[in-house]
Amino acid sequence: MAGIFRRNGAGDAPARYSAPQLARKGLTGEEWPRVWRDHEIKPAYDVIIIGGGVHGLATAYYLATNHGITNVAVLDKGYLGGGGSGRNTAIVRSNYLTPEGVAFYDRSLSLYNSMAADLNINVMFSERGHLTLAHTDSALRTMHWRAEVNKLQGIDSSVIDPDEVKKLAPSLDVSTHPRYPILGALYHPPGGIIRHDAVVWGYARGADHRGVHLHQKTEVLDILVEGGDGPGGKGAGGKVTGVRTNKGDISAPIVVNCTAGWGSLISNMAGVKLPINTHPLEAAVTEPVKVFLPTVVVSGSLHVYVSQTDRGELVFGASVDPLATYSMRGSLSFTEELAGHILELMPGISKMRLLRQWAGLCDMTPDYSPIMGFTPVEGHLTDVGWGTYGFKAGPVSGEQMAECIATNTTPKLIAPFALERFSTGQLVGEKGAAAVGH
Amino acid sequence: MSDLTIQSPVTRSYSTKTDAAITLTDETAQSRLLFRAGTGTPIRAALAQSFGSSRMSGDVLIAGSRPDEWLVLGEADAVAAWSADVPTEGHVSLVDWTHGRAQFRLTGEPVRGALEKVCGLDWSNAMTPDGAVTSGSIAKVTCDIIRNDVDGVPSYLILVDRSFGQYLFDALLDAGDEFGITVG
Amino acid sequence: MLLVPCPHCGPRNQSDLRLVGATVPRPDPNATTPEEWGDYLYLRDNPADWIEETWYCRAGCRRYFTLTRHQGTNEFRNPPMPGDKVGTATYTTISVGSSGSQPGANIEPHTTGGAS
Amino acid sequence: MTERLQPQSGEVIDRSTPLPFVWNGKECTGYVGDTIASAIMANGHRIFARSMKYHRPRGLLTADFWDPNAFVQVDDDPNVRSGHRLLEVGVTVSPQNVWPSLDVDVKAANQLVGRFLSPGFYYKTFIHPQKLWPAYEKVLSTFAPGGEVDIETPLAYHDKRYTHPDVVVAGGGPAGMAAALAAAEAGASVLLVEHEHGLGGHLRWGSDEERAVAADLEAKVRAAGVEVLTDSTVTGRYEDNWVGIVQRSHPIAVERLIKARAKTLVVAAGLIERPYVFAGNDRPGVMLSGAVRRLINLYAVKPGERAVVFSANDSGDASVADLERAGVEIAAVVDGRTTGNVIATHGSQKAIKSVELSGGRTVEADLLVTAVGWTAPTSLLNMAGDRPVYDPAVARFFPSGTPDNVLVTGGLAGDGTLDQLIEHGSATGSLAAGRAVAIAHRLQAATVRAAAVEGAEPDLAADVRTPLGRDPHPELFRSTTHGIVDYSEDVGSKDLVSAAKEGYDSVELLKRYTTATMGPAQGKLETVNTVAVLAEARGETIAEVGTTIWRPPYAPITLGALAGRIFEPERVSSIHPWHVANGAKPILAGQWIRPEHYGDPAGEVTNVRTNVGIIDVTPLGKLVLDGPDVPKLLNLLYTNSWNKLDVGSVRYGLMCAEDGVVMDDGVTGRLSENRWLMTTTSSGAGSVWEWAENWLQTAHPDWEVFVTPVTTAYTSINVAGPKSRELMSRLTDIDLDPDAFGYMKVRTGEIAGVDDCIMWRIGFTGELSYELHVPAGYGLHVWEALLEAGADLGVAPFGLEAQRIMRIEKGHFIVGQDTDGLTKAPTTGLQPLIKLDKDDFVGKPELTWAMEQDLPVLVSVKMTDKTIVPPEASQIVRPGTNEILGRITSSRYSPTLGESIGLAQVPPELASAGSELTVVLTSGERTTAVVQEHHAHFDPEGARLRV
Repeated sequence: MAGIFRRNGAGDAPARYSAPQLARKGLTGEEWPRVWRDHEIKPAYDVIIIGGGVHGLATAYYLATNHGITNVAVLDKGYLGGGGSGRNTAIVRSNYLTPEGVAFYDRSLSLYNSMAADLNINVMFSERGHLTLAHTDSALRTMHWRAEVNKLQGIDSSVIDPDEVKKLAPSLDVSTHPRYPILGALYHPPGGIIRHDAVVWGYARGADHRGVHLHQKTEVLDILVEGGDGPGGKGAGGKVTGVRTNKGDISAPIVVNCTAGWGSLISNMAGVKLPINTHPLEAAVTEPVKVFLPTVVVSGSLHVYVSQTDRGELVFGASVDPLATYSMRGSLSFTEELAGHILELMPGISKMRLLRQWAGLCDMTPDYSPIMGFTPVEGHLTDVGWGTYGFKAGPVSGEQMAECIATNTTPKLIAPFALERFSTGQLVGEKGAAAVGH
Repeated sequence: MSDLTIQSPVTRSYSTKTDAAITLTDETAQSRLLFRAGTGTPIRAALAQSFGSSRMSGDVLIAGSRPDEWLVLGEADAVAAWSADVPTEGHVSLVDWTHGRAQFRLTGEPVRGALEKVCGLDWSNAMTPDGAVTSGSIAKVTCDIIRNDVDGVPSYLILVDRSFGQYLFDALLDAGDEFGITVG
Repeated sequence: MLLVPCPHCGPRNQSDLRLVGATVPRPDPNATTPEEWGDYLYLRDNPADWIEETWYCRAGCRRYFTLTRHQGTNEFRNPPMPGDKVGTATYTTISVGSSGSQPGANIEPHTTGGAS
Repeated sequence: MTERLQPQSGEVIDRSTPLPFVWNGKECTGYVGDTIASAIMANGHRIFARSMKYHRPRGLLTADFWDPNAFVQVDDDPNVRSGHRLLEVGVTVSPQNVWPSLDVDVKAANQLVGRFLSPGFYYKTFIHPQKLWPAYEKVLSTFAPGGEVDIETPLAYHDKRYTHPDVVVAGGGPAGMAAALAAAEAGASVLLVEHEHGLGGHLRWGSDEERAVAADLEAKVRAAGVEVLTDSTVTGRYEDNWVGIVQRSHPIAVERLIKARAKTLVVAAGLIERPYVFAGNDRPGVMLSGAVRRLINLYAVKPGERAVVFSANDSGDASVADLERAGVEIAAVVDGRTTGNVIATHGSQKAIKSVELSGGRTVEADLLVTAVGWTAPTSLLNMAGDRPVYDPAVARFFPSGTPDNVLVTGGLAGDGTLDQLIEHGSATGSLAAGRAVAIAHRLQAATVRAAAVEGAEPDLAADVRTPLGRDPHPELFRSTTHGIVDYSEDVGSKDLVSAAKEGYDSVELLKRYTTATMGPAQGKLETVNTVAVLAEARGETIAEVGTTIWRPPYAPITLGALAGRIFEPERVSSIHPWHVANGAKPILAGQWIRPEHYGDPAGEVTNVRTNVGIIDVTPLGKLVLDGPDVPKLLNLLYTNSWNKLDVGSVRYGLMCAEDGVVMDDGVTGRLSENRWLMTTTSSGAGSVWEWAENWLQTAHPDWEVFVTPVTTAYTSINVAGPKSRELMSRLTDIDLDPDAFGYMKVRTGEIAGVDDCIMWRIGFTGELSYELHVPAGYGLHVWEALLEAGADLGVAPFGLEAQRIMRIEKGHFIVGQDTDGLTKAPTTGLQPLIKLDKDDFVGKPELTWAMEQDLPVLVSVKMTDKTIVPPEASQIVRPGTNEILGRITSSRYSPTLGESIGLAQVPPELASAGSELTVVLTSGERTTAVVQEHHAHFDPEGARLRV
């Protein structure tokens, strides 16, 4: 199949980012070249990727880099990284509950680890350790479960006691607190945070310079399918021929859905119905203060996770809003619950001020695991249904989806996430530990 | 069992003041009956109270607490007397709710202010007039609430799962503190 | 805090209710196929549009009922508050409770999905 | 030099009450009524902070809440807006972001390398060698701006309030006050919220006449019964006019969050003065006209000695008059409405020495006042769905459309004379009150408990207001030079231009790349200039570029205020006081506080196995089911059959969801023909109730069943052990003879003098046992009676831990521990309880298929090494590999058997008795376990239960 793919004209060599370059440009006042370029939309591409977030851009990047497939367009209805990629809380980790999840996210973490060098951009990966607190016996049991599964997969993960928790995060109240005592925590040293926007820009820049076309403000209105058994020739048995956009029709034999928040609506355009409900996930950030919280802290029972950026802001997240909706308005109750819960954990920070709140959309599947790979419509592939885990999975998803497209076979790492599992009952067990999965 | 008294879930002791604007009374020792009745059952006529409202019938208070549910409250003898001859034919369920619920009464002019600290319902006279019956979350626990003014002074009966009794009692005292509250 | 028009209690804060989910008919349990049953368990319409869904008035009347909500704007048909949503003429179209209809008259029996 | 002026006619300071305080280590004195900033200025200090990136000295710019340069630490309170916070006696105020001091700042060396700190410089460096990034990161994080949090800060009293006013007015300037007054006069309940410490808006620092108008309005507002909150901010407008207000002035709470369900919201937030971009615009001594007017008129502070004023509007002109009156020499007035312009300031880092004007003129001055226009703070309108539109003729954004329950007045709506503003505000208040009437009518009519409403619903009042005009204003954003755009983030116009050229050329990308508008002022000062610079770089208009959407909150809120009282309900049984008095170790189970043990769980087990023990199991979920159709309901909810359960008998049931996954289990007894008592797991009590109601109400509304939760109506006590019959016989007249009251039977009667008790013969422990359900008001009495009556039998309480051990000894599983979110019923080994011949039950199709599948199997195991107890969740692997096959779900050391036992989920091929399992311990070492023939390790025949 790789034979059908063509190369776009390769771009100019990208400007290298380095301290000497920075110094030279600083002294000479010379400008940096554009990070990515604007192109006319071609009438046809080999692969069209819908969604210019980390998943879509990584898929394009790895298609070009690993498989030499460059006649690729990434379409985004807004700007690059404007969806979930720019709205998440930038936490990465690999201490999942299931072997499938662990193997997958571990690969993602290793790609994040080498990303700065691979993409020649400092993505500020801060490997600062990740603590998941347990307040009840059963939560502690789940932490043990995760730790044991992780260890068998070679992941650095263990359950630690409250004294060790206190050493790692002194602001936590580990006293025999009456309501939510900290009984222990799952400690995952390789977890951390990363500059999420830089990841997007890095992939965009890398893809652009390998010839991929990035088209912003290009909204897909329909996916064109022929020969299917549904209305308009769409649906199972059909074959993708291209997309209709607000800027006209574009032909392509392969159309990949890499969207979040609109994942089910996009695949519906091809006649593929997905088991997805869309829920907002809210996040918030405080004003900056001097750095005092060195690790990422998560509490499943209290539905909160928090980390402090190098700029000194605390970044908070919670679990998804139970109301299925596409509305991204922030809610007051989210910030109230969040503050109440964070002060249970860290009563000393009551004078910090919440600065801004926002929401993103999460496509939730019944087992909190993604839907990846082929669909009943030939040429329509999905990389959707990421729920709250999408950002963490960006690099590996791109790598695996690229392989899936280029080889026309499902790579082993993503085989558990096939759409068919919902009719065969082979759900992935990640839901068990996913009350708050950050 | 005549020498037994119903133990209250409120087991801490509190000092009382005489000049407080709000009085919180523990009425758990009263009797409570819960009726549920299908459409067309004769007891509906006997209860004769629509959802959301209440009335005194002799010495008992009859409240329409859900679309198909009624509460009858009062001193044990009065409740027993009232219920002695109600018709229970048809699809009817009668559960003695005396032990299932703690019952508190908040009385005083500023009670609305205290309730507004712990409950998101609208306590204005238009939305919650005397006699109104509703349920809602007070300090994050679901309660049945009946407005039952005493001599023109705003007064609310609050019924909660017995096991939350102490917790809710403390939350109500805390809410009333800024207005002056005492345990009656 | 969305105001949800409970047909029995009246408009209530969203936190007093629980969204059960989109209303899906239950297949005949003795004649269904794994595919059909899988669809019943997992497949939901997820439009950015009007959707029929079941709510449970947890802190109020404890009734389950069906409401129609717009998943894009969170507007309910039978809006409890006029004019909240921009660009939609919501106020004059439908009224709640004031036209002689009994509370609860618009409830339809239905079957719920497998979520618990 | 700045200094305190002679008394000013409108000053808000009380000179009779001096307040000593410390600023930057120096003793100072201010007055009651001073803001911290005005007091610092009055003590002769002009430098408040150093900038985030370049560490340049900064002075006051706006002298109000939004001042980006005036963040200070006040005792343990970081990031205090000194331009807003009132001075309190004895506080220690410190500058932030300075090291080692405000005067000597080592990090200011960053200025020297400023040309290399281009936007996004972080992204372009520290890439190689990658191993060093953590070290770089450590250094960079010491540059984090902001104050310091003392993590030992005690949690102060915070609380919240809900309110349901007819009208909330956000903003207490002339238009806001007029709106509040008109609404109140129309009969509405009104909450007027003002961000500043007093009502009046810009009139507060205006002329005597203006202040007289404000005072008159305020008096009327208060007389009309409007609830006025000052030093309070409407922080957000959420769906259905849910309005968040933070009240900083409450007498007993540090900050109070008010949640108002406003029938209508009037937004009268006024305008925020916009800074001007030019070289040296961040040098101390550059101030906005509003800042100098506040300092002079409210606080009697002289802001400088010799001023240049760059004025393009009335505010600038008025500042000239104020400065003259304050004795500040006016070196030049430059008119921005004609061709005048400011090019740059010159001087030292810490002060202006001269101002370079257009036309090549340079004027000596220590103060430059700019008045170049306004930002419309449309945050609340954004939150209501409005997308404001830019009007180039007026150089600001205007609302384009709000919902009917949100109205706009004052400067956000347009311009006018004071009379016109008041008139518009007044009309807005009347309209808001009129609409509130219609909305209230609808709410009241729809609410079942509400008082009856008369008449038809009124129409929503039409908007017949005369719109405010728009005064032309020149578009002044940037001079011919480059300067700072975002003071908090230290982002200059040059940075924005180069970022846009690099490709970050949409507002959102630019914002993220440069961090412009991301700082503490959240764009209140910077947004319009950012957009203007981008528009210039792109060669487009501001309208074409658009603006960013302001997100809540309007002003930052402390976490303490958002949390309020932290309500975390907890529940206890009637016996709880006894548990506390008798040394029970508490354990949290959901919302319940329960005894885990009373000191010696193994001893408690032994006592149950040899004598008799009692356990408080009140949290066990209990539902009364009434009606002729109860068997139908049970048949639907449980997998087994309920057609033939006699009155007086109980039966165990397994409950699954529609996907066949186990969701609950419990025992249900038939008390009489039509009354049943169902028990659920403790954690399932609420959800099983809602589950049953769901099926009854939606699928089978014709079934005659009422479900009533009675979990805490009864105190539940399990009396277990070989001597339990003897004990019970001393307290009840119920015939306990095994023939009369056998295993799995239920009786009702009197226990310890308490009527209407329910007693059934079942138990989790495997011993002869009676589960008592006693009316809860007598629960403690019965508990104490049991202890007293059984003293000679060795009766003792036991806790959850002993029960856990005994249930593992008996091989009983716990839903949610031995099962998980994917465990289908056949895994539990209870296939005989899955009656596929029933017409229907929840999950039937799924379980029909599951019976044919190779599912994991729950088995009982013994460790080969009797002393090793593998932690619960230890993994079972294929020998010699890391391939996970299953896990130990429960494990304990059995004091009864003297060995380590457990339950495990294993694949079918390892489920037969005698199979050896390889178990990985936490240490990584491996041990083995052997699958047992029976689930029960102890008394597999159940003889002890049935005696």
